[in-house]
Formats: sequence, C-alpha cells, structure tokens
Amino acid sequence: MTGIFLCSCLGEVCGRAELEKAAGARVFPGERLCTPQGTASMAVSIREHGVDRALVLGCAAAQVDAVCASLRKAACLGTGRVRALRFAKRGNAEGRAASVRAALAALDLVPEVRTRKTKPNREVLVIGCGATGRAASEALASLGRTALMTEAASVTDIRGSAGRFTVRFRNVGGDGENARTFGALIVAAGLPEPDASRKPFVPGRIIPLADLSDRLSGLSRREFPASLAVVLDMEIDETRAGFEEACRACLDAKSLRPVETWVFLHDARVAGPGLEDLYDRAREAGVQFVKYGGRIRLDAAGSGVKVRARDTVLGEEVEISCGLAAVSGYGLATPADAELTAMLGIGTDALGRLQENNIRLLPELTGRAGIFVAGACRGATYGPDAVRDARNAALSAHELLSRPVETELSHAVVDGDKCALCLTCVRLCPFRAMTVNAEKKQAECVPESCMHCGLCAGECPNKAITLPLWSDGIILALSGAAPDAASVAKEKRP
Amino acid sequence: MKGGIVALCCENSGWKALASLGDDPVLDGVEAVRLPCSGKAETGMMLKILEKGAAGVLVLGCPKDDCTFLRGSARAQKRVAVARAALKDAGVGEERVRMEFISSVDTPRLAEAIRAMKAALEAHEGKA
Amino acid sequence: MSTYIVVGSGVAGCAAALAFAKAGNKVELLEAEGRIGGKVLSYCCKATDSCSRCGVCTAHDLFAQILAHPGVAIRTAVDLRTVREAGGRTSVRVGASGPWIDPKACIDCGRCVPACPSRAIRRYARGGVSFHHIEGTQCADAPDAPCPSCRNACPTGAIHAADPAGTLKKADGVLLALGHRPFDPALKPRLGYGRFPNVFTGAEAEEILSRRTTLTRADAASTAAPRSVAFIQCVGSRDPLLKRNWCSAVCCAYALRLARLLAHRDPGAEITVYAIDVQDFDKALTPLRAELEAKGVKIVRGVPSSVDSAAGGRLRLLVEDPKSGARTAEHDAVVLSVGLGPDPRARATAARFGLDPDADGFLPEGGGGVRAAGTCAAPQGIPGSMAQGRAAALELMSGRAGGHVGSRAGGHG
Amino acid sequence: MITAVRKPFDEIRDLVKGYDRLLILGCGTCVTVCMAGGEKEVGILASTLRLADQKDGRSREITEATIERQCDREFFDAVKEKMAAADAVLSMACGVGAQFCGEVFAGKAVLPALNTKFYGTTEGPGVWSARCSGCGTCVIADFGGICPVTRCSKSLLNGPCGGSSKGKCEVDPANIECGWQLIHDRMKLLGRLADLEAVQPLKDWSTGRDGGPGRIVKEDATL
Repeated sequence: MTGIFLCSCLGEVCGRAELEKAAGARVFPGERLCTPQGTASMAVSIREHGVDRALVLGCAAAQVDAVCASLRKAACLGTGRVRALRFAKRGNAEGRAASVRAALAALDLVPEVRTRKTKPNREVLVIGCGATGRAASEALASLGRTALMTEAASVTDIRGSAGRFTVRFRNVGGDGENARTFGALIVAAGLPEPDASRKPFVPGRIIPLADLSDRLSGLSRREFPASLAVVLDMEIDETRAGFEEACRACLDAKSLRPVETWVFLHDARVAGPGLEDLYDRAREAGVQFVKYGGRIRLDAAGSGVKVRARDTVLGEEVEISCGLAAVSGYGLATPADAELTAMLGIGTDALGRLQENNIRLLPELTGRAGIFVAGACRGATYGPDAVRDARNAALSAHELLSRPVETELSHAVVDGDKCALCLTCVRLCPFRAMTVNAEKKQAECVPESCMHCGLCAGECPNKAITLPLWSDGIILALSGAAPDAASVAKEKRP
Repeated sequence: MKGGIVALCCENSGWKALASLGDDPVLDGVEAVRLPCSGKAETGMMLKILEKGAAGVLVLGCPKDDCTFLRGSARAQKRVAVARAALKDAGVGEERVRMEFISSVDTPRLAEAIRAMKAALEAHEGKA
Repeated sequence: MSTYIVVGSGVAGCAAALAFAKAGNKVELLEAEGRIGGKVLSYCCKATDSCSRCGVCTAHDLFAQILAHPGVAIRTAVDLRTVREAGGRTSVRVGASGPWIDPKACIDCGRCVPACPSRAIRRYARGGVSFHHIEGTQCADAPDAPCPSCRNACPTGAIHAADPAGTLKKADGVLLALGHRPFDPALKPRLGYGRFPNVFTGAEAEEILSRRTTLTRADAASTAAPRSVAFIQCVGSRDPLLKRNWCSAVCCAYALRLARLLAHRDPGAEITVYAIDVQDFDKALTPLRAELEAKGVKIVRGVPSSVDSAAGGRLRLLVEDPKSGARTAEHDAVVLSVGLGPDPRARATAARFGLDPDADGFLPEGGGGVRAAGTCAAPQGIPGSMAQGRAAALELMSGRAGGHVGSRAGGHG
Repeated sequence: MITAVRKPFDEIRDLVKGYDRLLILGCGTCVTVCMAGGEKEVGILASTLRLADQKDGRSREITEATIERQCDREFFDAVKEKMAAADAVLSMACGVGAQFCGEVFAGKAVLPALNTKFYGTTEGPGVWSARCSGCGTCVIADFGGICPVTRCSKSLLNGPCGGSSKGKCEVDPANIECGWQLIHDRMKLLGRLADLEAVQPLKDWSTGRDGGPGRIVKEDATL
C-alpha cells in the first residue's frame, strides 16, 4: 500500500481527498518531516500500516535525497521505494497534482530489490615490483593486510570482480600455470624502458637519460666527454621526475669531472618541494638551460653529437655539439603494455597510459571496482606522487576488503527472448559487467560489477535490457509523460 | 512556450546543479527527471516525451572526463544528435532536443543553458 | 576503534576525516571559520564541454559524504583553547569563538535567516551540498550580551552558542590540514592590483566565474566579457626577493584552465598567458596545450614587470622582449595568478601541536601522532591535497596501532 | 549477417502518405545487430512519424511491434491482431523479411523502411563491411581466404587492376581496401604467393544471382 506523507510546513498541496482518490493511497499529515523526529514518525506509520511505498511531499528547502535515504533505513524499505517531491511556494494545484500522480506511477513500478553480501578474499595482489609497488605493499602491511607482489610479465589472465579476482600466473620454471584468487589488485607496473637501439638513440652517443649516471661513472678520465647535453620534452611534456633527474645527472657529472653541460627543455618543472632550489644549484654550478620551442634535432655526426633547436627566450636558433647526449625516455617508448591493459579491462588516457584521465578516478581508481593503479604506469612518474598513489591505493583496497562486498541486486536485466547477442552491451560497458552466457545464448550482467549506470539499457538495439529502478515506465512516469499510472503499470515487471 | 521542458538530468551533475538553483524562476516550466547517468537517456525516450506534449527535452550530462561512468555523457551526446536529426526530418525543428554538459558545481551555466533553450523554443514557436 | 582529530575542513582535512571514518574510527573535524569546505567553495567549475580536472566538483562530493557519514562530528568557529600531548594521546580543549551552526544538523530550512537581527546568516548551496552558516564578523553575539535569536528559531537545534571555556576532546592522532593564504599582490604594487578595477587576482577570477559566466566585477558598468584577457604567472611565487622562492604549483593549473574556459566561451577573445615555465599539472598536459594553441590562446615566455592604464580603460603591460628590449601589450583585463603561501595562523596552530615549519614556512608531513597535509604542507592542487590527506590518514591509522589496525578496524566496519 | 540501413525519412513519409492506420514492424535478428530495424529503431521511426503528423495536423494511428524474425511464418502470429487493424505495414526487416511479410499477409500493403546492403561483418561498434556476394561457388580457397568477387570492386579474378594506391581501391580510396592488396598480403603471409600465378578459369555465374532467384531443397528436412 502506498503512503503519502504530507509535511505540515507545505500547507495545502492539493485536496487531500483528491490525493487519496488519485492513487488509492493513504495520506499521513506530519510535522516537519525533514527532521530526524519527522523521519521517525513516518517510520512508525509505515510499520503500523504496512506501507511498502512512501511518497514524501515537502517544501522547497527539504533535503530530498537525505530524507529518502534516512526514511529508507528507518523503515527498512527497499531502494527506490521512497520518493520525495519538493513544491515551491508558487506553482498551481493542477501542476502539483500532476507531479504527485507521476511520482506515484513511478513508485508503483519499482520492484522489490534484495542485496547480496559476499565475503571478499582478503589478499591483495600488487602487480609491479618497483618503488611504487613496494610502497603499496608496505602500506598494505602497515594496515595488517597480506599482499603478494609479482611482475606484470608473469600474469597470464585476470578474471572475476571486486572481492574475488582469479589471476593466473606462469610457473616460475616457465612450464604450466597456476591460479590464485585475490580481493583487490594494485597495478604499479611502471612504464617500459625506451629501446636504446632505435631512433632517436645512437648507442654510445645518444643514450637514454636513465643510463647516463651509470655510463659516466664507468668512464676513465680520457673517455669522459668534454661536454654533455640532456634533452627533455622530446615527444611529450616532461614531468618533474625528468627535470629532477636531468638536474641531478648534470650536477653528478660536474662533481666527477669539469664538463660543460646543457639541458634542452620546454619548461623547468619545479612544482615540487626542493625543486626550485635544485634548479638554482644547477644553474649556479654552470649548467646551461635552453628552453626550446617546437622540434629539436639531434644527429650523431662525426665524433660528437649536434643538437639544433630554437631558443624561445633569446628567440633564435641555437646549435651546439657535445661529446654525449642523453634523452629522457618519457613519452618515447610505447606506454602501458597492451596485453596487461586488456587483461585488466581498464581504460587508458589520451597518451595510452593506464587509467582514463577522469577527475573522478584520480589518483588511484580505475573504471573497475577493486582494481587500482599507482605511479608511472598511470603517468605519475614524480617520486612523491607515486608513493602517495601507492598509499591511496592501499587504503582503498583496505576499505573495500574490510567489510563484506554488498551488491544491490538492481543490476541490468537482459530479456533472453529479445536479446540478439549483438554484443553492443558487452563492448560498451565501461565496467566489464556485461558478459555472454553461452548456455542461455544471451548477454548477462554480473551483479557485482554492475554500476547501475544504464548505458547498456540505453544502447540496446532491441530494448532487451532494463535497469529495474530506472525502467522506461518509471522515467516516462517521472517526466509527466504518462497520462496515468494504470497504463504504465501494465508494463511487464522484470 | 506551449508545454514545459523536461530535463533528463544525470544525478551526479545536472540534478545537483538544478537542486542548487532552488526555486530560481528560471526553473519555471522545467520538469526535472533524475537518471542514474545521462547515458541512460535514449533517443526513443526523448522523442516519446516530445510526442506527449513537452515543448523540449534538455539532456544534462557531465562534461567529458568528469563522468562518473566514464562514457555516459559521450553516449548521450550521440543519442541527442540522432534525436535532433529525427526532429529535423519530421520538420519539427531540432532545437526541441538539446544536450548540455554541466558539472554539479556549474550553477550559473545551467541557468544560462535553460534560458538559451527557452529562447530557442520561443523563437522556433514564433516561426512555426 | 580510535578517535582522531582533524584540524581544518578543507579538501585535505575532509579527505582524511572520511578515510578515518570509513575505517570505523570516530572523527572530530574542527574548523576555525564559520563554514566547512575552505577556499574550494569559492572556486568555479572550469569545464567547457570537457572537464579540465580541477577537482572542485569532486571536492563537493567529498563534503557531501562527510555531511552524511555518522562517524564524523563537525564543529565550526573553533577556538583551540589548550593542546596537551600525553602518552601518544592528544587532548584538546575545543572552544567556539562565536555562535556556530553544525552543518550536519542543519536541514537547510532557512528559518534562522530572518530571525537574525544583524543579517549574519548565509546559505551555501552548490554541487549537492547545502547548509547555513554564521558570518562571524557580522554576528552581534558577545560574551556579555549573548543573542539567542537564531538558536531559538532553529527547529533542529543545529545552532550552538559561543563557548569560551570549551570542551575537552581526546584523540589517538591529529591531522593538521590548515590550508594556505593566497599571495597579496599589494606587495607588488607595480602590477596595478587595487589601482585598476579590471586587474583581478586568480582567486577573485575563480569567485566571479563561480557566480557569473563572464569575468566582470559585480559593480562593473557593462557585463560584457572582456575581449582581451592577460594572465600574469608567478605573482608571489619563485620570487627570492620576497623570500617566496618556491613554485606554488596551482597557478599554471588554474590560469591555463581559466584561459581555456574564457577562450571557449568567447571564441573571438584574445587570451594571453605570460609565463616563465608551464608546470606539469595534468596527465594530459601536452594535448591540453595543443588544444589551447588551437583555440588561439598564446603562451608567451616572460612575465610583465608592470601594469599601467591605457586608453579606453584598457591596461598596458610592460613585457621584456629579448630581441627588441622592452615592448608593451594592451589588454582589457589582467588576472594576476597569485601563488599560495603559508598562513601565519596555521604556523601558530602547528607550533601548539609541536610541528615546526620549514624555512619557507610550510609544515613537515610530521611523525608520531601529529601529521600535516594539504596546502599547509606544500603548495598543491585539489586532487593532490585530497590524496595527501588520505595518505596521512593511512600513516596515522597504521602508525598508531603498530600494523594490526587492519583486522581490528575492519572487524565491524 | 544481412546488413541494412534505414531509408531517408522523406522517402518513408511519401511511402506511407496514404495510410491512416500504420503498423511499424521491427525484426529482432540481423537488422537488430546492425542497428537498423530493432525495437529501438522502430520506436524512433514511429515517434518521428507521429511528430511529423502532429506538425502537419494529420491524424493517423501508428502502432509498433518487433518480432523475432520476419523470414519465418510462425513468428508473425504474435502480431496478427495488429496486422489486421492496420491499413499498411512498414516493415523494418531486410528485403527478405519485408517481402515475406507481404506473402504471409497477402493483400496487405507492406512497405520497406530499410535498404538492404550486403552480407557483412561487424568491423567494430557501429561499423559493418561486406565479405560475401552469394555467388554460389565459393573460390576463396584459391585466394588465401579472401573473396575477390566481393572485396575487389571490379570482381577481378586474375590479379589487380593496377589502379590502387597505398593499398586503397581507386573506386573509394577513403573506405575501400584494395581486395587484391589484401589477397597479396595474405598469400605472402601463407607463403603461397606463387599459387596466384595459376590462371582462374571463366567463372560460371549461373550458380549465383545470374542463374535466377535461388532455391534450396534439403530433402531430409522437408516434412
């Protein structure tokens, strides 16, 4: 039976009799329904009269969402079984009656929604054994949670959803595979090293920046270059990590031998604690910074390396030749490895790195619950940011696994008769919740992965998919488009 | 403007921006429908709402890269494009369906978008 | 189940408070101002049809979660009377410098607004968050002449009286998220702030654009958008002379995002950003700069040294051009991208908790039971501050319980 | 699958001009998969027609239905009443379904809403391309599994016409891959490049469309 709760501060909405007649509902007038006491009084009426659907009519200020949420908990009504309407002081009775009818029609179509609790697997898999991966494992351990660290290369398959991922590994010996289940995955796989043999590198003359310090420390006095150039921002804008590495490498080189050093870059990336001081120290030590615009040309001519670029500060072409050139690998190598990305089923950003560049995901979330990313593999190459990512990922994994995974069973429902298995929903779902049920020969939704966004239902060419709490009937009713509740209620309930 | 504007709002952006407009007169004649995501708004739904007598349908989605469901508003944009093409075919004028990307905290731009749609509908009605 | 105190309810403080609460702990969130949220409430959304990832909307979602979470208790207009640390636990006597409204109990009914004789009560409603708060400077309540009118009008008892004595709160860990103070451009008078109405600070531009869609002052004659806007970077940052030799990290972020927004809204506008070095504030900085170039936004190397008036109310900027020496450029409006700096009040509060700031005045991340996060620890943007708040919360939760908090806190989460 | 695209709206509007009670009938199989005639498209076309009618002040009753397939008689039973109540049926099935609907309901005006295109595959979401022309004698084995009749715009069997550039066909360089480029690359991959030296005999086109409308009888399956 539907209960209409009429708040006293609203005064006359439209005739009380008219309300009851409109939908065969029972009207309960009440005092200040948006306060905790008001909610409690409504809950009592709901229990006493066996109300299973509630419509609260309040003034313009009422916190609609908060009232619905608290009443649902207080009167243990299912999701979607409580709706609230706010009426501005203006507005005519006819308009308000129509809104009440629309809301009642929508309420009438809301099915019973159960929730399912599953105990999550408590172990976390950290993919990547670099600094970020280790930071994540330490943070997990400090939260009393066991973590297994592995290299991305040894992972062969990932299935399942938050709380229960099944991951297959290559056996250490390389023959055969083994599988284990984990509650959550933290991906800290870093970025692949650039290929030192391909353009723009020339072995021994133009080398990756990461190898510069080792190479210099291994040289004798005679072999040490008289001049050295570091190049940043070659393909894409460098991060603070590359800038810091360039400054340190030049300062280290000068500490070994008197050597003339240049750093070619678009901008000095100093937005981190201590980086401005490092930049000052490098300049004081004689490192020459050239802020170039556009393309930079390197060619290993004769014994040295010629570097040509346009200096945007002086506004003219600059050309130097040096004994050794080091180019930052950032943005040169192909980004996150495609195979791991496919196994994880998560999106990548415009530059091909893990995690779509969506503000709601920053810093450690991905589209899929239970899968987190941290550090260079998502583009955060600057040390302190990567460690912070790792800690955030560990905390999110801990939050997910410290209580049963509660799944509200109002996920998308596929009508097998109408499904033509066109796979549109399977391809579209950002959360890999839609799969193919081979036995039933239809698409099917995994409740644990479904985020109830309705994209699949909106795209299905045969309207075979319904989101129970947001069915066409409910939306049409809410948009006042349905003339009366009766015609809409006829719709087949999932 | 005969009939009202039905605003199909994503509950993470448009719905919150509309709520913070409170009872601003710009909302007169605007019926807000809450959706889990603008990606749930279907072309057929928009046309059916217009058939039932609404003057216009305004789909409010999150700006790209702000969408809680990652691709919702991008899908909605494509579906609004199909609806507008259908309205153009029917000779009813494509401005009766419009897509706006408004985040939950961009109240001024929502008010401006609603005013713009009302003006476009009135201009069209004057012509038709 | 532990209790934590978070001082400061900006994005860093709220992110930490939510992390503590989600792990099953009790949190006392203390805010010195009359309202929670900090400076983010005055920042605008800088999205065009696509988001620029500034974080203002996710900050509001965070505030909404804090207001809804039962484990977090909020007190505003807080005046910390005493701070004592004993055996790993910190006890703080929390007073109230004036009447304050608890945003969790406020049902936004607005009855207190007409009841207040000195019209000191404001309403904030944006991004799914709405509450009333008292403007301390306006409120006529005084220790010797208390004014109970708003308290009597409130149906839910959300308004509390001033409390000079204060109540004692004990906590197993304290997080200081005390925020920052934007640079006051009056310290660089040649940039014309205050002399010319169409010279804005970055903070002002954000506040204006969060209320209106054009960059014009409320009392300006015409509300037409300025056709030519200049952003001047590094105002009060990377400035050894003013002993502010750090990069404030956020000015390139908000300047380029505002430039993109203004260029999108008025394609004919001429937007120029005068910068020294553009910082890496976004994962997709390269595509963003390409988009700016395509939209005609020019990023010019070199920061103007002075702003003077020119004909027609316009502004003339003196820019050093390496080839031809100084040259001038004229614009309709100038935004001074002021940087972040330590807030002197924050330094005093931190000292009481035993945290001493570094040479620049920023707080160390701290150790043991007291940590610092957000812009009081280092200049950073909204997503960075939130991430640092959560990371500091993790350190406090794990550090405190020697590593077995996981199972205990999770026991009845 | 059989792929199709919807006819332009003006053409459809002219087709149904004279009818006051119209049934728009969708098909739930091939044309649903290629997004041309499923229940969603039926809804969109119906709403568009109704909006156009509203604007022109024309009163007309337009009903909607979608059945599993329009190429099997029994599936039409589900819409018998709606069929009877309609003056005409706008079939959103492929050419097969539209015609068979006319046969099942002899005497009822059945109008096609789609233009049927080719036997094709889904290259990616929203993109379909042809693979077979139903010539009745499959020869792809000689060409590494790629059909020259379909994939070459001129259906050449003995080598490319020489008009392609960068692997694209001169007929439509933007969209059509040169069939023979594909065949060459595939045969090279299979190490059978030499087999292309063999001369293909004249092709007997009578096994396909040129032999008149096709008919298959599988004796064991007839009742």
